[in-house]
Amino acid sequence: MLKKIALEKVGDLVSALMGKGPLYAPVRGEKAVDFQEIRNPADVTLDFYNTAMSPKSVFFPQSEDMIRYKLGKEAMETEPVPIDTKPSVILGVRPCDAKSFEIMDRHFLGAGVIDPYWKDKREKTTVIGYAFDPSVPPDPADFYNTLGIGAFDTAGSDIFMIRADKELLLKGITEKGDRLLKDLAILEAGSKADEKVFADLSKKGGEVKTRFMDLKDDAVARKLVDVFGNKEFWEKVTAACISCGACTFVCPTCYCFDIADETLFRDGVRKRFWDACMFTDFTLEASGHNPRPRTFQRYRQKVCHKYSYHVDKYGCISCVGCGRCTRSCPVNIDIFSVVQSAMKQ
Amino acid sequence: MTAMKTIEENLKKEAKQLLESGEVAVVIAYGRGFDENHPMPCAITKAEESEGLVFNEYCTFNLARYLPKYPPKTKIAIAVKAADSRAVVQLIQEEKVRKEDLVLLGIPVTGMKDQKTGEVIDNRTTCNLANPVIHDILLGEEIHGFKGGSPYDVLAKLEAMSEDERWAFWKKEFERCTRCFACRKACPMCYCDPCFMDASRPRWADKSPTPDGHLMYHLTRFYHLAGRCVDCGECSRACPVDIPLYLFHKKVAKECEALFQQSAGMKIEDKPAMVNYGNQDSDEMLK
Amino acid sequence: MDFEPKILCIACNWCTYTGADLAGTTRLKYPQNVRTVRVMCSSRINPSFIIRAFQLGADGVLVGGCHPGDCHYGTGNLYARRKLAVTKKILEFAGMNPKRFRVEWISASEGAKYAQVVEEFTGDMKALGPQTTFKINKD
Amino acid sequence: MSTAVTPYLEMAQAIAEAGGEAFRKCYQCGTCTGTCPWSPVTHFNIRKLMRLSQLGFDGIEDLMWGCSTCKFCVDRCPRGVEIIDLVRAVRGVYAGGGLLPPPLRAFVGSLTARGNPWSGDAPKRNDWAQDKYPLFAEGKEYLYWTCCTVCYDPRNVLVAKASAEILEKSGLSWGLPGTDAQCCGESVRKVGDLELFEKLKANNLGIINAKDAKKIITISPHCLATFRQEYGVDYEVIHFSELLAALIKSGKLTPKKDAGGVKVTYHDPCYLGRHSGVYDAPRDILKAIPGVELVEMDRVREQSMCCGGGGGGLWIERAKGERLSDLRIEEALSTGATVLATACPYCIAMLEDSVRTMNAEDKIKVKDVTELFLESLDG
Amino acid sequence: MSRIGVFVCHCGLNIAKTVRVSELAEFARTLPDVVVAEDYKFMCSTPGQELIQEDIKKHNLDRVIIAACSPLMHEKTFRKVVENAGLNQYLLTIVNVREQDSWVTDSEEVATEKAKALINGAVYRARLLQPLVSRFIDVNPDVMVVGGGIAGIQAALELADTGKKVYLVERNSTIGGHMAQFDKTFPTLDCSACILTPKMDAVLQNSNIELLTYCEVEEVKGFVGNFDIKIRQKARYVDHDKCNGCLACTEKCPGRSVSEWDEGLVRRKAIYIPFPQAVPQKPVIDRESCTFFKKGKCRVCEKVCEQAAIDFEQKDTFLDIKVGAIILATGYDLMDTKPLVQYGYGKYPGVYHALELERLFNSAGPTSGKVVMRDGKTEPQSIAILHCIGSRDKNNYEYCSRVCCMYSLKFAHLLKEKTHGDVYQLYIDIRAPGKGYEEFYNRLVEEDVKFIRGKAARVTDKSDNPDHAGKLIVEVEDTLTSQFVTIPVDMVVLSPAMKPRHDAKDMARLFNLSTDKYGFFMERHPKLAPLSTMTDGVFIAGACQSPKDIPDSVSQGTGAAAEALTIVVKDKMELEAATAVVNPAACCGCHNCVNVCPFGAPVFNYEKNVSEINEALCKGCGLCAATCPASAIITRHFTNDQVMAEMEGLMEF
Repeated sequence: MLKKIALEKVGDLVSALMGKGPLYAPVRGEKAVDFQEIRNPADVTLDFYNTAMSPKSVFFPQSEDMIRYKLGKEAMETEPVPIDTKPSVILGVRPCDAKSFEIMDRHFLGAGVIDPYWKDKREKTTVIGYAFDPSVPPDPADFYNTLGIGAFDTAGSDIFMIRADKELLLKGITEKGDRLLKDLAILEAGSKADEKVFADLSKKGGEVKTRFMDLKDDAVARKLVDVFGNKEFWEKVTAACISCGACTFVCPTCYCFDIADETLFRDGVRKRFWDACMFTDFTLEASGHNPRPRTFQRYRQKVCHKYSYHVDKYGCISCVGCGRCTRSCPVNIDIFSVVQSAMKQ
Repeated sequence: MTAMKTIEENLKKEAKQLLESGEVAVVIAYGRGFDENHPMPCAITKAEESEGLVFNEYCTFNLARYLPKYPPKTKIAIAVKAADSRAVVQLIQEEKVRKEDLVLLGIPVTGMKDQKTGEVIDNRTTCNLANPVIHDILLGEEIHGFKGGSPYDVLAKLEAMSEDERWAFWKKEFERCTRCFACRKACPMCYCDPCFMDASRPRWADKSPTPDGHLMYHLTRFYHLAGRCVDCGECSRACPVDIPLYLFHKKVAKECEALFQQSAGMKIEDKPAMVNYGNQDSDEMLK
Repeated sequence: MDFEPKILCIACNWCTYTGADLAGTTRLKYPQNVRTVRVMCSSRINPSFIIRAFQLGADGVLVGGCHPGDCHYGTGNLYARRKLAVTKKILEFAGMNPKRFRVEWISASEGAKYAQVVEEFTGDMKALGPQTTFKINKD
Repeated sequence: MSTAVTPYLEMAQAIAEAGGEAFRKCYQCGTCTGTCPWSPVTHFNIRKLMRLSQLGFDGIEDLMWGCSTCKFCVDRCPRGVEIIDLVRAVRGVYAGGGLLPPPLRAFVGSLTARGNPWSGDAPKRNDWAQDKYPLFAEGKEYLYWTCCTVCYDPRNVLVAKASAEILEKSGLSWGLPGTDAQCCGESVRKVGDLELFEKLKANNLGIINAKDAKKIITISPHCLATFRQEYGVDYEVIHFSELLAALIKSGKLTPKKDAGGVKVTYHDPCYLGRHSGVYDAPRDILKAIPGVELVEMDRVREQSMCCGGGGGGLWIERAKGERLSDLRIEEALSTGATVLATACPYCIAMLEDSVRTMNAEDKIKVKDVTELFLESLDG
Repeated sequence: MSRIGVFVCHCGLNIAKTVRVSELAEFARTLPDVVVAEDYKFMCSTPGQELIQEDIKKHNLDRVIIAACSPLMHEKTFRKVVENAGLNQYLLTIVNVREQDSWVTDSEEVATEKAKALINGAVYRARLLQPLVSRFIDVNPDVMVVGGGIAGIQAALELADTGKKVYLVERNSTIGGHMAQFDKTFPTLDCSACILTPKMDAVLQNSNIELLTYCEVEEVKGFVGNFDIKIRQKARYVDHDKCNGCLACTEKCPGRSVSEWDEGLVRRKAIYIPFPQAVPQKPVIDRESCTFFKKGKCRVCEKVCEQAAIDFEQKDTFLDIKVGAIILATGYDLMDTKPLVQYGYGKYPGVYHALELERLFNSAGPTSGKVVMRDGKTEPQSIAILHCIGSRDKNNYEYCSRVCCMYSLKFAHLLKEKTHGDVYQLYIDIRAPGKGYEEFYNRLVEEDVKFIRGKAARVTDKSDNPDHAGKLIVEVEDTLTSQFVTIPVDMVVLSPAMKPRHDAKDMARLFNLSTDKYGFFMERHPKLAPLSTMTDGVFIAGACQSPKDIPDSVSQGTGAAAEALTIVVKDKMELEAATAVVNPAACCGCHNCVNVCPFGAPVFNYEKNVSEINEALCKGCGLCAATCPASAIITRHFTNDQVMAEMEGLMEF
């Protein structure tokens, strides 16, 4: 089903969504646009290229409490932190990011072990995708085309939103999406004409061209296995790497986390929080031994994991070409170029 | 000021010559990134690679941070702008590198630009010197009569604030921290590995990204950089969420200069201020 | 009931801690808001201790050492003086009221000075009220 | 009937509370009495006063008026007892009980009624000036605070004139307080009437603040000490001799006329010397005058002898032989000096008195340094 | 999980009076890892110690916390206690609930609450404590005694008699100190020389004592058991190995200078021995007054010396010695009374100070024992002795100099004996609290000495009373009759305060001691360790600690000798185990520790690119740990996490 709302009424749409439960949407901060839980409808912006941080934190917060406990006289009393997400909506997710949710699902839900924290949030959240603006040239760092994603792809969205010149068109993609659309009285039904506009725009969106190379999942997966041993190659492409965690923290498909117990006075909590394979102590073992002491080893791990191991394990590349890692890299390392030159080896 | 293109040419020339003659084993400089607006630090070991070197207004990187990772006694040529050269001097003071192992390719330059914002960084996020404080080879003419304000002008607003206002300011900034540690990793003086923050004994702060952990990490790091920070601004440029760390570093540097009459990385003979004391020290400094 | 500040005192074993003991032996009375950690030398004090103390909810932090020149280890407190001076500047710029952090040189024979300093400092902290700036508040 | 006495601790407590608690420190070594200028001539015994106060014994009232607050004992006391505070306290406690000696009643009466100790009419306060000298107004640099004594006491009026004349010649911007000015209250404070003192203080501070005076010159060391130590306001107070010495040093005033080889000796007023620490300024002035030979007496500067006029002494009649001023004159004569210079209206009054009663007018003259200086200035 | 035992001491009522001890134990039981908590009257008593040891065994405790007096008081005692119960001594924590709690507040509430916080902190810290092994080092068996006065001499002789080698360092050209200036000693009145000179000689004869006169300690390095000392031998310009002490030189010498020994009452030669019984009996040349050094010619002494011992070329030399322990007996100075103008010292020749009078009495003194005025003949007809000049005086020295009363009485007696004059004592209180002292006082009262209770206020030569012409008039109140008294006398004797040596503060710095507010050396504990200092292995004896008379100085000399012996009898000694160590895995090679360490303990290993700490040199101050950015340095027993845990515990309540 297709619905629409006039651009100047976006505020009302936002309030309506807030009425349904927590709403996550892009907010323009001093420095950048990022997803936040909305307190005031006016905060929401739909004028942005893409967010600095990926939206993954809505389902996979950077830090998440799991167990709380108290140090006491006797053996400590512990209690698990209940998992209870309210039905919520995330609005304004770009196609590449929407796609990332599906990729993450394979890991958190499909690997035999089901992650209850991710599962709960995913099930209770409706994703409203948001097409890129075809009139804005794609960022030089972006390469989502390479991963087979288009500026108007609806994969991963429950509702897909396109901005026409005077209004927003919202199309239900899943029936979860349709259910929400129905509930939103504020929306007008879309006419046949609107349907056409939606179709035309979608087609126009196909013309948005990011950086591209022809990449077959299995091919690249195998290629990287071959290149793995080429120390010289990896050292060259990672010469600049300072092994910080910027690229992994902004990445929509990086899911590594660390677990720690933290106490203050008598109160303790066991929490999990993002970790990064770029950190020197990521693989540091209790014995003091570190299997990946060198920078190139860690970066190689990241590339191989995303483009090779993930293909073997989950049948797809764990990258959506959103370009964030390249944009946020302090020394401009570009995973696209790295993979490209790996393929040439 | 010598044109950046010319500097780039000289860079290529000198690098080629140094590697051919075998005077150095490696040249640390700037290379092409995925496009010309995104140069990258690079380390070349073969003369022919020198053709790939570039220099433009986005080559803001402080390459000194790559020095400590080389085994002692490696002969290295390194391209240094003003602040970068100070970092090298500081590293020499701290015996992380030896002057005799280095060939400093000095780049006198102003008007370098922040890649993200495109704004000129001279006295804003960096120390506002135009010429390297030491060099072996100059890749351009020394710049004379360059002014453009004290590097500490940018502090005025914060210094004017009340304590509570300042706390509000930093609280907001620090809360955005993701602990990606790009700041310390980009910093030429942060060569500790593991960093105190990585230690589990003692646990200085939560491993997870809590606001109080952020505070402990950043304040302690500012302290560790006291009398050592050369005000190159790398920490702030590296930060993916743009926390203006350089402001705090500048303030500490300013105070240290006032207290100890010594600026970081200016003279090879200096002893780092925080591992030193002077007869002129008095309890006034505790007021 | 009026506000009773929590004050952490980090005292060097040879001068200030001994001076504090002397205050006791001579039965001087002073406010008991101060809790003392004994270290061997004021130079042992890692600036992060100070930050941590405030995070743990200290309303004031008092550091005591030997008079410069009288350090039991010769030069320890000369380094300490520089460390703590910079620490104070950092606290101040971060937005902590610098009055909450005080360094005093108190010799083993200055029990009275110890008592007087603690009295004064406690008074100041009462006037400033609770420290909420760095204090960790979970939830 | 038993002659035994019992400690009267309530009295001791009362004295302590009145500000005399310092007596608790006293260990009765007698340094004070040994130092006290009165010891050789009267039975006043400051240590005993202290002792009696410690236990509240009778006999305090017989001793308490003997002290002229010269501060000699305080400076010497090995226990650092603020002895003058004790005297003040004792007097306060007893005077409060109506035990004020007759001569002092007049003094206090006049202060209460007219704001000056000399029963002078307040409106006449500035008559001596005959409108020759400016009144202080906002914007002027110096407020010249004339002591009641120089305004009303005939002998001291000369000092007032001399000093005012010097100020005129100095070219400084200065002015006199209006006739609403009152006694600084030093003596009455020492006599123990704090209430009255506070009244006077309030009045005078009112004037000073209203006119926003920042620099004050006093001619009387008693005003000086009181302003500095008791008024406690942030303005600069200097004694006339300090100002004058400075003017000479900076060359603004140069004495020309030769005094013709006159031998002058100088008497340190207690309130200028021990109370305010000014010893050299007056001497510098004398040394600056051509033809003046300064000869020192035995007891000078920190050791100086008291004239007896302090602490209300100026208004208490004393029998011949019990006058410190007499001893001082003898000491001055023994130096062969023909002029006894000093820098305090009270000292002038006391010493002048003695010169007359001792019929020594032809042997020695008592002069204020300002007078001597002015002489050498005109011509 | 550790097993902690908490023991709360009542210390009689010292703690129990203000701290609710049972409540404290009750509270301790609720704390993490605490398995037992008890309170008891005196934990330091035998039953108290047994209680602790039994609990350690019964509950097999692995941490012990004792809430009692200051650790500086009994930590050592209790460390032994836990060790004897099979627990490593470093697993003990002392909580100071006396000096820093029960004694400094009156409020039971406040004291108890604070004690709780302190114990909580201790528990947090104890859980992280690590057992440490003490290190042992060789002890140098020799001892250095600084100061050749009676205290130093006594200490040196006692030690030498036990067979230990002693270096006795004296800055003057002879030993003997102030005592050698005296004539008689109170209260027994036996002659000072007769009891001192034999001891001085014994020093010279004793082969275990190396006498270093005319020497000064230049530098002190090392630590208890192993001090390295540099000593400056000031040039004597006389080769004492050649000199046979014939003293022919001193007779012929034309140079003149005032005799320090005779308090300037007479002049001495430029080449001289201070006094006839001087030890060694060999002269030195005083550059200032020597004609040759001043004018460049003379050399008379050189001509008359058959031993050719004179050596004008001689320079200061240095010698380095190693000792295990040090005794400081550097004595006192007499206060300069000139600034007290009211007493006219230096203005009126008739005014003397105590040591001058001592010299007048002394048969070897300037007047060969005759008490005469400075003119050398007139005998004083009346003498006033003024007590407490500068002592018991907030304007000068607040303390009582302790010996003045007694020597003033001695003076009175000797004056009675040697003159026909009247003697007045002007005193505040007569303090005679020693064996035979009060008796001596009584005796003097009977000897018709005039006692006037009052502190002299002024000495003058002016008086209107013709009979007093030419006399000194002492003005004083007789506080007993409340009368102002003037006493005409010929001689006034001042009994000035004994004060610390003018260079006591430098000394303190050199030997790393603290001083009290006057400059006297601080003892480790006023009662329990009066001879020890805060620096292990350095002891103090005699008047350098506070004014003392001869008997006290002698017994302190002996006491200090015994203290020093406790160190040098052992050939090995235990060292503090709480030293620093580097975790090489974390060391970032910044050299900070190497740069800051005052003892050069950290050294940089350029092969491994990390710092390493030489534990023998480490004093455990922790400076390096606080300076290490990577927190790679662990100061044992004061590790970062131990300190922070304690802070956390303290701040919880």
